[in-house]
Amino acid sequence: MSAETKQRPPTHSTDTALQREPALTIFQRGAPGRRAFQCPELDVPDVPLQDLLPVHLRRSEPPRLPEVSEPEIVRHYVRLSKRNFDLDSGFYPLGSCTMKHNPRLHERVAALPGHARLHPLQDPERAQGALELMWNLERALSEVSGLPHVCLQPSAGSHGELAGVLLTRAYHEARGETRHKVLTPDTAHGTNPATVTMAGFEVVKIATNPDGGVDLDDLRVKADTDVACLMLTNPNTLGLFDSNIQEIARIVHEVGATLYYDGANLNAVMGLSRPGDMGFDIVHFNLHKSFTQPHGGGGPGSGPIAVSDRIEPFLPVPRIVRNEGSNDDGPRFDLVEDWPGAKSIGRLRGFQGNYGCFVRSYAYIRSLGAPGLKDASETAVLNANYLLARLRQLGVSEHLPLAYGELCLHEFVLSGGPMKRNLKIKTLDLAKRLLDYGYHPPTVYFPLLVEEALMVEPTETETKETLDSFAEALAELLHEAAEDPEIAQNAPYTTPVRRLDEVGAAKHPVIRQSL
Amino acid sequence: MSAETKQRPPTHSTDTALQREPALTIFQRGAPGRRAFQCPELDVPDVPLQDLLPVHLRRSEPPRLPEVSEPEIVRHYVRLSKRNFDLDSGFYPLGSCTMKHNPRLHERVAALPGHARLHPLQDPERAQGALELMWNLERALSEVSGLPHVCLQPSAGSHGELAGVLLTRAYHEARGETRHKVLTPDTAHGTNPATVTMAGFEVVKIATNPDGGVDLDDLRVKADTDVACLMLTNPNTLGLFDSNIQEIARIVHEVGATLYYDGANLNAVMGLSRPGDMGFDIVHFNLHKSFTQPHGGGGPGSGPIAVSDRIEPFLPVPRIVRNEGSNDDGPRFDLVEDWPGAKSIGRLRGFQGNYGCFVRSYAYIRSLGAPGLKDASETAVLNANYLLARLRQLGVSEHLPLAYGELCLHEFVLSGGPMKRNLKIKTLDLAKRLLDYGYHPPTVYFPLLVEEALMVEPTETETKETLDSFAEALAELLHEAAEDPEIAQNAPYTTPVRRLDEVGAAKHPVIRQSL
Amino acid sequence: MLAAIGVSSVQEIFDRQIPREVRLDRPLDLPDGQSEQDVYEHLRALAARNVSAEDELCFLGAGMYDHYVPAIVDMLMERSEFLTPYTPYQPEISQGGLQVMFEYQTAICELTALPVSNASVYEGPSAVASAGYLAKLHNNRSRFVVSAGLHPHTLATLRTYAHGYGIEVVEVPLSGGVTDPEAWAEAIDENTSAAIFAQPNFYGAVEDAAALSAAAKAAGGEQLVTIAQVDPIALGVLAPPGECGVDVAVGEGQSLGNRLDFGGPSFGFFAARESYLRRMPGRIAGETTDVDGRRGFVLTLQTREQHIRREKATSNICTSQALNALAGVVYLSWLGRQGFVELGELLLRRTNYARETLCSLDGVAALHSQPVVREFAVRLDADVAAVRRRCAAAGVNPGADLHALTGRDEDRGGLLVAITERRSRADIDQLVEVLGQAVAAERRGGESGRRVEVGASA
Amino acid sequence: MLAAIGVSSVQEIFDRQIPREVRLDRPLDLPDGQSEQDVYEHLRALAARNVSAEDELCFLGAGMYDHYVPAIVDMLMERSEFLTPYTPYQPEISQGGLQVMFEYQTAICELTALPVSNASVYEGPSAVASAGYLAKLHNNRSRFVVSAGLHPHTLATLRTYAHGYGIEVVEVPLSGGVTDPEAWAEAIDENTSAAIFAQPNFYGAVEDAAALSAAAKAAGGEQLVTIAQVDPIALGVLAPPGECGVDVAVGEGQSLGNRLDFGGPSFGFFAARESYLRRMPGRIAGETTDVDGRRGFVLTLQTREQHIRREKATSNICTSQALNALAGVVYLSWLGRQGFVELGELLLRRTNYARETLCSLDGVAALHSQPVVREFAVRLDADVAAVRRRCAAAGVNPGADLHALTGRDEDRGGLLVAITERRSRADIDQLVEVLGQAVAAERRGGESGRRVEVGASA
Ligand SMILES: Cc1ncc(COP(=O)(O)O)c(C=O)c1O
Ligand SMILES: Cc1ncc(COP(=O)(O)O)c(C=O)c1O
Repeated sequence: MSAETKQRPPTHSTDTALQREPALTIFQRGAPGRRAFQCPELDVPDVPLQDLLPVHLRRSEPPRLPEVSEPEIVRHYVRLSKRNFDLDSGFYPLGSCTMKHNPRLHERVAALPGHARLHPLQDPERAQGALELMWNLERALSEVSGLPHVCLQPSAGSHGELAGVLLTRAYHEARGETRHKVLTPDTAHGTNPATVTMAGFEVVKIATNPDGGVDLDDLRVKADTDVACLMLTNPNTLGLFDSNIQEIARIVHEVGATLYYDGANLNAVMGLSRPGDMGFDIVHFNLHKSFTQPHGGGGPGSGPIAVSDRIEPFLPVPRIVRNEGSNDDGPRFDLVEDWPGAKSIGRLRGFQGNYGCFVRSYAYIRSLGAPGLKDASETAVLNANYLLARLRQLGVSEHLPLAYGELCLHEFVLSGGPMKRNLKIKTLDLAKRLLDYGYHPPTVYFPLLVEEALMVEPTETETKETLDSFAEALAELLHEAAEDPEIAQNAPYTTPVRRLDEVGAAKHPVIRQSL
Repeated sequence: MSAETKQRPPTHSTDTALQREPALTIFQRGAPGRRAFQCPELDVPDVPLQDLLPVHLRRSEPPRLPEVSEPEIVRHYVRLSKRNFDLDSGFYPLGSCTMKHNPRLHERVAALPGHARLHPLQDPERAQGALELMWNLERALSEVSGLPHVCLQPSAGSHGELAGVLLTRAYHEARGETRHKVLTPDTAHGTNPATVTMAGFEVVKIATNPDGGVDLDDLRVKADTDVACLMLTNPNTLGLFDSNIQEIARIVHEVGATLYYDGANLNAVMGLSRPGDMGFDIVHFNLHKSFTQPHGGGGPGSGPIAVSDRIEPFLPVPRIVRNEGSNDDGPRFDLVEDWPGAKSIGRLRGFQGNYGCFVRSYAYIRSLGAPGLKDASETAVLNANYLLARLRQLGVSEHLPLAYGELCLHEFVLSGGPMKRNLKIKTLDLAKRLLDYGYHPPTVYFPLLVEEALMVEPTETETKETLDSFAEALAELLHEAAEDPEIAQNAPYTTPVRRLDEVGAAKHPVIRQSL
Repeated sequence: MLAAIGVSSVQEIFDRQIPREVRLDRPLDLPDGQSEQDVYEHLRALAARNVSAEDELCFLGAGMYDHYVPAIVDMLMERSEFLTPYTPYQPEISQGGLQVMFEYQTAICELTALPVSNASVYEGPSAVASAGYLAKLHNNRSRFVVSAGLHPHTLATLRTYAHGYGIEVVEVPLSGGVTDPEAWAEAIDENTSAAIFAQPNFYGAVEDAAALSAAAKAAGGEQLVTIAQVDPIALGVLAPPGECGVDVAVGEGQSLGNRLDFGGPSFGFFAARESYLRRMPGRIAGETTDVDGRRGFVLTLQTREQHIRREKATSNICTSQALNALAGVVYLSWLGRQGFVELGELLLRRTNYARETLCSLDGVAALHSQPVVREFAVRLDADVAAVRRRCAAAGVNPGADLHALTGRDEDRGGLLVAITERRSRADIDQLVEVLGQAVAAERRGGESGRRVEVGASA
Repeated sequence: MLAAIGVSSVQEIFDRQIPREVRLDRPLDLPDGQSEQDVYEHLRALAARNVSAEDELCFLGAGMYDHYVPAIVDMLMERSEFLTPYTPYQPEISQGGLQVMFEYQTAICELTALPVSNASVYEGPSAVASAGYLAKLHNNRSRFVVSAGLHPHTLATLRTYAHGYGIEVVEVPLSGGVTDPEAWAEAIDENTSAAIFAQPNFYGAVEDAAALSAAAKAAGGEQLVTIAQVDPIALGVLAPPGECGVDVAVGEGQSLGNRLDFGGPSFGFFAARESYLRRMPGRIAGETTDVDGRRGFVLTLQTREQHIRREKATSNICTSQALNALAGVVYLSWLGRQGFVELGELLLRRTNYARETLCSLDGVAALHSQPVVREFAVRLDADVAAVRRRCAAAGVNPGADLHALTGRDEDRGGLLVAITERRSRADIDQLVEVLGQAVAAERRGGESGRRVEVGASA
């Protein structure tokens, strides 16, 4: 039933140790003069500070940082960590986020001083290992996406999107065109339209057809020569593959626009189907999703992009090049700001991108290899469809029907509409009650076009046992709600804090510790 | 009140998530064929096994080890870890165990491949860093103990004790004497008498005087020429320094016996008083106490010994020697099995001892230095006396008086006798109820001569705030007991499991998972 | 499992959803999978072909610095509970991460003396570009006036972004190592959306932040947004931007407990005056209470964000740098109130010692005489690339080649030298010796680097 | 705080308790304290002066082996909840550690096919000495008969302990690489407390454990205790001691997920037949239930232990190797049921490949022809020390010098070569090449090792 037990979790506030523990910040601990840091000795002349820095440029008061000992810091943050739910502790079927297991080997290799203490401005000839790693990763991502050119620089998915749309702008401008519109389906993730605006374009929404795909008629109407790009996720945020993808590509290309692939859902199709083969011009990857860079509670991430030949001239700088070395002494790698035909959009950030993430995702790709990546996607899709089937068997879909389609790929979206009407609990209530059952809830209220959406992505690294208990927990939760909807309406009961006043928080923002 | 809050913890079983989680072992998880390990490829000829190993020597059935994936292993043990209380999460005043903070720097340096992947049989000339570290540690321990010769080999305190008593045997035998008795005070830790027996001697108990020290008259009576050694802890397990130590040494040496120092309480006197100066011949250290090697839930530890000149010839092998190198190329270190005058007792274990612990404790000594070590002991003693004073102020000592003396050194022992009589709760009940308050209880029922003993050692790395809240928690707990002793008698309520049936466990031992 | 689904094979699931024509009919052209130990050996071999700050005496800085990262930072970052969760969408089970954000925001506000901070952005240069976007949303003006003292990566990134959201970027030159005050006032007018400078600037020089801000407001009016890219470590000794009339202070957080990692991941910090709160990019953690009155934390002011506001969002950022920001606040707690200042003062003194001793060498001159805190620029009377090669052969990386980074003619011969607390006086003296010999050898007209090596190993 | 205590200074607290004469009236003669970064640099410099298995191709074994330790082992050992608690004296808040012990005991029982295991002892050799003490307590006889095939450190440790508890140790020689069956039967009689051998023995040879046990019981009667020191990794392919008539199986656990650490900490395992349960040394975790009926674990059968039984305890052990035993059970779970056997078979094949190819060299001969699993002994027709030096110069540590370890004349020229899964065929081939050239050079009468290096780098 609940994550590890067969009993129902409590239906009252249990006043656990974590609930009783007041949330004191590190600034509320310690005492004046206490410290952890011992400053290295002053081994140079003790010149008076004012001789080095005029007083008017000087800081007058030390910042009120904590005054705490190392044991206090460790205890504070170790205790704090226990107030987090995490992937290593339980099932985390957060749709669209691909919460797959993060192998610890990746942390070990990323921590090797040769990677971790390498300065980003080290001369390329003395950073050959890093550049070769990046080159190999570029080649692997190119092969997975089916697009020839890769840039690893973007810091996350939405940064990759920005790169992609700016590339589209540069592409059109190079052809002497100024286009103003970018199309996004109403299933699109919020970063898509936000990116479009940031890149100076206007968002035009495309409707979704009854099968959950792009409404071709609406697309045909809106796809005119003022359209710079269509941004698509495929499989889309409904977990469905748009089988009209080739026709879509035709329409978009016909008006001279580019086709952008939001790669957040790549985990469904690695080694099985490639955006490049579908007709996409630009792809972004989320290394922190499909390629298991740990998510860190909100980053770091990494959002490399892959592009077709016609987009390549505009890629951000610097780029990695591989020079065939003179016979025996292997290839040499370099970073360049210019190349034949280059019309780069410039930089998106400092240095070469989130190398630490590259190391982890490259280790992942080397561990799995070609068969392993394909197997990962197949298992991810198998797990999603199995869980969906289990929910049907257990009658859950009576209250939470699949929003679109019959099968799904790596994730699926249920509609809580019937549940809301029949059982009087909202998807939010269901999510909060799931916390008591020991699970991280699926993504809720996204995509927007699904009423009371519940978006479930189990990933390939979960076991059948886990999927079964999760399905049973959902079923049990609905029985519970049928008996007494208030249980879910007032949930959670067992978490370190219970439902929080988000409205109040936004009305009178308190965003730092008062000191 | 309780560790982090000002409220009383619950007085009923709260049915927390951890309590609901059934204790499944790793053997009860997974599924046939599942695995984490990918075997490196067979790159040598695939010779039939029976050609290499006759069938009658072969294993017929694979052991029934778990069949689990890496994600399952990680989740299993991460969840399991949450069922432990630990020093990084809370106050751990376990008397006689010196639960001081374990700086994380020590884990970092111990993990350096040059230390962690060094083979114990590496040629000394290619392990100079390790041997120099061990040499430096020997010198530092010699200086702290005030005894000239050190051997790092023993694996823990009791192993050091065994070394010490065997050294005593060898010392007497070398003088053509066979002695049969070893004296231990009734305050001694259990490992002392157990060691005596294992080393082939007979234990003779020495009484404790009203001040908590050795009863000199009893000692004089029992100290005859059949006595090989007196084993003493100073400060002793009552946290008291035996001010007669010089007279004790005189008596013991007069009959030709050796004086052994159980160093478990060294944290009280580092840089302040030295066993060697008190007249001890042999000392053992607990690196996992005074020198902060993390305790690991029951080891690893390390129990080096320091000895006087007359004991030196008998030290275990191998020993580290330092040879002054030819002028510029510094000193050279070596391991030897023989040296001038050597009559070694031989080996106590394989290789050179728990080097990984040496690295940590050496890093600790380098971090603190001479002033830091002294400061550590002074603060440990200050904290213990402050906590004792706070308990007096809060009236706790009315029910839990100090067993002996007025002040204490690094720890103190209270007697729960009055509490048991006045409030009807035993020291055990108090300890169990403390669990609900979020603390690890002090050591209970040791030393044996104190009725309902409660042995408290706060250590130097705890803050005044922590000591204050602990004192308040104890006071509150006694008020609670005064109102209703059953609360403590039935405690704990909030722990992952509640009181366990230890008698049943011993009567029908189940010591492995049935498969 | 297949039976439950009602298919005969996993293939069937795909066949029924993905058209044949767009299916990949061959295996990916990638190496096979490897065992854990083989992958470890491969990644270790790659690492061995990098010369890291562990392998040489490194004076490289120019945006990222080889500070000592205390062991507790690694230990805490590696805890599953911090390493593996997603963004805290369910606050009830994410109080750990949310409180860390709240603490981090507090620390950044203290450092910058500004009242509001978000929970991190990607990194330094893009933080400036995001600050520019904030300015555009705020006053909808058409031009950014930027100091040439900004990091070249910042200038490049800002141009890339600004071209997207349609803002012109005008660069103001330096004079005497700092932003030219006249040119600065000149360039700014009522069409100027933001005036942007770096503190200290790319050449290590401390700018008169208060004067630059005041001049900008005077010329551009109150609606103009003053933006400073600040080095957080320098704030141990420098007047905080909040006290210098700066509206938005952003910067690279790597120095605060994050590894070099060949450039990332680290974090960017973003602090501002109250009035910009609702235009901030990224996550912001806020304090609130739960139904039982317990103190708790949530992601707040989300109406700024893409998942709510979509095309009207103040930024497109979603995944940010939470784990790196955790490292930042743990590091700052480790340094502590006094330690943070002590560190700044140590760097100030060591850096000035290094500049003095280096500039006493023949063929080495200060590129400017402005105050410096932790980094400084010198001009070599020799080919910088050749000199750097000689130093490298002696195990010393003397710093960054200025011209290679800025491409500015006036930077030819320029070397940017950074000092951290890991570089002792002895290390600095070794740099002086090795660099001195390298420059001398080059000026003698470049015979072999052998003498340099001998010198170094002495 | 002083006020509360009622003293004027900390000094006073000491003055009132410790007599002047035994107070230290000077500072300790030790270096001053250092900052974290300085201590790190110092320890790193020391590490850099060790040639570890990361730095050379290492074929050393002889009791400890360079196996790959999976990353999850480090990650779990470093978790505060496992790293920092004391021995689980309060079971209600120590279920994690106690269950780990229970799982560990289960795994050891499976490996050894014996019904009971404790929660770990210090390490291998002292585990044998403790097993000997168990035998003494069990039958109170006067002599141990031990095979010369035991590790020399085991023999030495056993002698040290046995001298203490007063038992004579008689050594039985090997013949043809394994314990001489006649001499073995000869040596054992009704005064023999225990008959002790190693599987595989120190020379890598697989003993006929069943025959040795049967012979021992036949000669010494049922009261005699048969003790085997077994290599746990070899049990992937070898018949487990429990199926060979062994009463007590002990051994060194380092191979199971523990680092080399220059010899420790690791753990010793200790498994036995049911009848010895109440004479086992060390901690034992047992299953039970709590007052509400939940499954739980406790330290059980504590009446064996020193803190209860004091001078009557079955052992003096207190702190043991809990964290290392955790590494052991995590490692075994990672290998898994099939993987454990696959690993054993891989080692068996690679080891035999190595022995064959090495023995095909001129001047290299097998020291015995018995079956070997993961280690084997050869005799060099050259000075072993000199050959090892040459190999070292070529980046290869070819294995241990047998004579240096045993001091036995018949071991002169002996080299003990260990193979782990980290030593690929290519590595073995490199060993063969380097060793071959070293032996050749020495037999030619020792000119410089240069040719060896060339060979190696080819
Ligand atoms: C479909 C989709 N697109 C884009 C993104 C944005 O990716 P990132 O968070 O890495 O910026 C996400 C992440 O939630 C996503 O799910
Ligand atoms: C006073 C005393 N002596 C000896 C020991 C035994 O030390 P170890 O556990 O390291 O064997 C202890 C540990 O509890 C102790 O407290």
